[in-house]
Amino acid sequence: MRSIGLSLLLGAAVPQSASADTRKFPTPLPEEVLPNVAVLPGIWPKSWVLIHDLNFASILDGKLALVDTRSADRPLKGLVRAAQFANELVAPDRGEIYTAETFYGRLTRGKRTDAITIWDMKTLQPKGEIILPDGKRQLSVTYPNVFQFTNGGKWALVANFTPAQSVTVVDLHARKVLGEIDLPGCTQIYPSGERGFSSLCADGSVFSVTLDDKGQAASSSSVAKVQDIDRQPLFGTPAMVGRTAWFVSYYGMVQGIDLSGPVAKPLPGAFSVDKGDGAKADGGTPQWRPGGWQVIASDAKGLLYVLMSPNGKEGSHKDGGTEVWVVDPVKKARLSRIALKGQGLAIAVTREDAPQLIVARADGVVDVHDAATGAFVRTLGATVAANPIVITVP
Amino acid sequence: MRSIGLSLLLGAAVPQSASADTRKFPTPLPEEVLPNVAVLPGIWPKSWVLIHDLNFASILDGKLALVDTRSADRPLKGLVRAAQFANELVAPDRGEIYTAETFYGRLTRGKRTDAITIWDMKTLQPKGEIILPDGKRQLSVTYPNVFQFTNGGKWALVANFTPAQSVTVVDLHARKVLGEIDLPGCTQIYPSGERGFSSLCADGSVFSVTLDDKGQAASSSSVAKVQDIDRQPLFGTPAMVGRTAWFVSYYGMVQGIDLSGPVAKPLPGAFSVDKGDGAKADGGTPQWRPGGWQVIASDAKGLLYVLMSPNGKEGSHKDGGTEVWVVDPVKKARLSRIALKGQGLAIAVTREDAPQLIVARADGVVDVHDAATGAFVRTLGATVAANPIVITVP
Amino acid sequence: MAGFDKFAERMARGVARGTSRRSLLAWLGAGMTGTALLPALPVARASTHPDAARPEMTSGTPQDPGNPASCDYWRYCAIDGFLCSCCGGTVNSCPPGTEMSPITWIGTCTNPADGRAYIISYNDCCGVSSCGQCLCNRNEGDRPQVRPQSNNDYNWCLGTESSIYNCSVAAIVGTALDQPK
Amino acid sequence: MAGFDKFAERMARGVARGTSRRSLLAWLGAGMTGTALLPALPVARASTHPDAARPEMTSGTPQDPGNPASCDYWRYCAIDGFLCSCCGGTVNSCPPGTEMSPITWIGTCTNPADGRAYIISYNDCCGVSSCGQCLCNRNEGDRPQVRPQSNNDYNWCLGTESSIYNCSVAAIVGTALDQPK
Repeated sequence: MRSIGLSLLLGAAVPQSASADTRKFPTPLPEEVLPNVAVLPGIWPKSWVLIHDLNFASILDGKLALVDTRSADRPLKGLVRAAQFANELVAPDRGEIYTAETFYGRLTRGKRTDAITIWDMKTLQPKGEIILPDGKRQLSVTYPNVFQFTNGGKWALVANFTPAQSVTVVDLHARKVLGEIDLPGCTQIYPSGERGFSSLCADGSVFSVTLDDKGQAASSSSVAKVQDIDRQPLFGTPAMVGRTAWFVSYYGMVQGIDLSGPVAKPLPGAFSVDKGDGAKADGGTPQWRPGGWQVIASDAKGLLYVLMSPNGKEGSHKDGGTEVWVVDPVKKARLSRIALKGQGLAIAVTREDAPQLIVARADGVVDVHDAATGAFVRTLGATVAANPIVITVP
Repeated sequence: MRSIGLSLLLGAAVPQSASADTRKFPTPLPEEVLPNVAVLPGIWPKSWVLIHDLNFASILDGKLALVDTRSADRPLKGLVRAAQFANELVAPDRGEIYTAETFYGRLTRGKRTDAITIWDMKTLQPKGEIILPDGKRQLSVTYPNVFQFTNGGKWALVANFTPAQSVTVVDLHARKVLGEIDLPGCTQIYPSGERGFSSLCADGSVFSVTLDDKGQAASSSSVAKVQDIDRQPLFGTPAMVGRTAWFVSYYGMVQGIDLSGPVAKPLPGAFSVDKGDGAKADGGTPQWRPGGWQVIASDAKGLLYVLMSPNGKEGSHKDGGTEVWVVDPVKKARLSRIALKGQGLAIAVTREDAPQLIVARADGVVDVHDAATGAFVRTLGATVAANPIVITVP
Repeated sequence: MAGFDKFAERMARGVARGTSRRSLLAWLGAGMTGTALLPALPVARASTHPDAARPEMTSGTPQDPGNPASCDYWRYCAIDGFLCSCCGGTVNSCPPGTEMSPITWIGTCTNPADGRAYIISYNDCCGVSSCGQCLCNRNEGDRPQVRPQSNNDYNWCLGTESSIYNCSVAAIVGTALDQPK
Repeated sequence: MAGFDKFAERMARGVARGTSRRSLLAWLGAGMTGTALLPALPVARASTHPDAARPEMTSGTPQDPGNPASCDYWRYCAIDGFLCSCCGGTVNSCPPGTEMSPITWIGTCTNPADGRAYIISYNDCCGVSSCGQCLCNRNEGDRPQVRPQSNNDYNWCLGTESSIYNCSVAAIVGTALDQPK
């Protein structure tokens, strides 16, 4: 332990030692080792999630907050850059996070660069990047299904919007762009089959593409009338149960689409989240409807969680919800209702042995409920993100 | 006026026309011309100021807010980029704003570029840039005196800190860097003489440099014991009255430095802002001391305005103040005390015929007082900047 | 791929083609309009400063009632973003320093004074970072991204020199018929 | 310019030369320490989310009392910035993804448990944008920028790959004598 002549160094008044306290603690606290940067476990605990901070006040400086949902005192484990309407993917098997981002040479102007940045899950340091050509990446409020894996996670698909619509195919292993698939009139990317994807189209159809081993379109196929966009529009972000995407409509109808094969197959028997009891999801009083940004989630057992608001009306679908309704899509029945502590915007369920329902609220607070009982467990406060909008369970 | 078949376009329910109201207003509101971008007057009114928003939550996205201090309903006239601990200068005679900024190729990482950006005062569009070499620009919480004019405004001086200290000399007309002056142990830039500058040094001296017509140091000179940094440290940002820089100390002593000649000349007769009445600036109860970030301002008549806090103690000098004391530096007397509506961090006085005292508060609110009477005139609310920290009167 | 071309053709035919002389409506006619804006009224609450109260502004025209600095103003029925009226622009002009997006998302809002349904163009102002004032989100007529012309979640700073989003205007570009022509 | 060199020499001689094996203190000995941090407690209030309350953390050591997530914690007597304890780091470690600045501003704070004055190194964590949590500014012993080693307004993300500031730690690097040696 070194002592330093302080007044020469700092020119500040040096406090007097309190000798009584010094006797109580005869040895000073030890010097601490510098530099010192925290490292994360190689495999993240299952209570950890990534929360996307859109950061409205500076959209160009979006972030991913890595959050331990079981830690009320130290929930924030670190930040990953997610610049300018970014999107993210996580590959725990490779220990990598991928962000699709947009940059300008002079912050707001100058040369535009779109790129996928590869981050190490243990250090949160960048490992490399893949430049995306032509500055056409789709920029919008965070939709998970504009940046998706395919080909067993070896490739990524990036949605483009100029406003012409297309999908860029990227080989994450070789770190290069393979090609681009035009997709006029269709939007969002739902990986389908072994190597391909499906998209929802403006005429209500679903369109499926298979890719060859060079990333070019090998075949395509369309199934008509999957949704009625005027009367029963589906939120664009589904909850996945295996290879089935469960979508919910603005009015609470649940529609499954089987994505296991090369052609997306809508499942028969759409049903309402109010099925099985008297509370109406649409047309009743109060007018319960899904509301928020990420309004549907699944758990490991295949149950669905839908964020619901009693203030349903035209245009209410992004206003957030005050309850989560738990639905069994096999029985087509609602199992329970979970009252939230605030106005939720995004929900997700962890894959822990005792799964937790994570709720990102409009006021920036993140709350945690027991997914099985619905009981409120803890709040993380507004301590991880300015504008939490999407929750990713790795 | 064109009418559009709406349901086909938007698929939304079209509201019914209320025919009674239509009779009251037989003609629809006219179509509006697009695109349409507001343009500013060629010469800004004297009520307009630039307020630097450090933007703590995303420091890399700092901004200048152009603010009409006489408009309570539309105070914000536009924003100018001021990226990453930027600094700014305004040249109304040339109709230009200059920002000294720092960028990274990938927002937070990659290639660093330091540059002066030239903005048009009428359009707030960039007109050009001058690259600053070697990525050494001093980054700190906004100090106006790290980016200053010299040579009649034809050149700019940029402080560097790596932590080695130096000053880069830039020809704004020719848009090129002329040279770099090493400045070990000295900091801040106070333009002095016709073509030169002075700096304050860590031994309490002031050091003056004259530049030749190529921007190289021609001569230098030092005056010792200008300040006692231990016992009576001066805030680094002075108020200018002509070519005299008026500094105030942590304890309320006012020290003038004449910068009109090639060598900075400390003026004799430092005096306390409490001079002339019983209220003590230091040592009294309450303990009034200057507090805030930009704590001293001047008006066109040469009076000084000092932001004061009654909660003075070691370390209180950035906590903000609740009064402004008006001081005549010629008479060395305090003329009046102005009570603020909140905790001020930065003050400035406009050069209007009826000058206004502008107060940027710690809570982001900007208040306006009549400078002559001290009377509160209006608040602009927290409507122009997240973290207003420096006010520039062009 | 021929299949894709055919699909695009089918799409184009399925959507009404506009007759406007303006590129923004011509583009809308082709069924490709989107928007640049941001989400969610509730988020706006979290992002707006508690001391951001400001005096009311008006258009000065009885036929255009309400406060263009308030999210409740009639033209904002489908807006999503910072209101340019609070950012150095007006209800239909961008702040200095920005560039107005040439293409845009279109909403339809009822004017409470004359009872007419107006077509409102929500153009984004681009090239300057987030204005940060008066964040507002309303979603009357908003549909998922699958229908770009009816979705306000796209960043519509397209066709501009920079895609950086600053604020949004709400300009009158026509009146709506109750029934398609 | 010869005059400048002489001046630097005079400066160096006027300041105590440290004997630490650590570059940060060696550099301090040369009279050139600065800091990376941010200003003003009151600004912190404006920037901190009203719902950001969090449970108390402790060091677990009676000799190191207080809450490292609170601005009142004893080691923070001269800090200026986001507290790394709230950002994924700890009181003396940076969050993952950042790089710790090798040189730093040094303060001296009294530990209320043992009454000793400790030398605290306020290292910045760099390369990730503003953490945004627990902004804290205290200025005991802070002097103007003219004395870099005593001023906490510099961005001390120097000597790091990126100068982008994320948060600040407060590490014990020694105890202070009451009088110079």
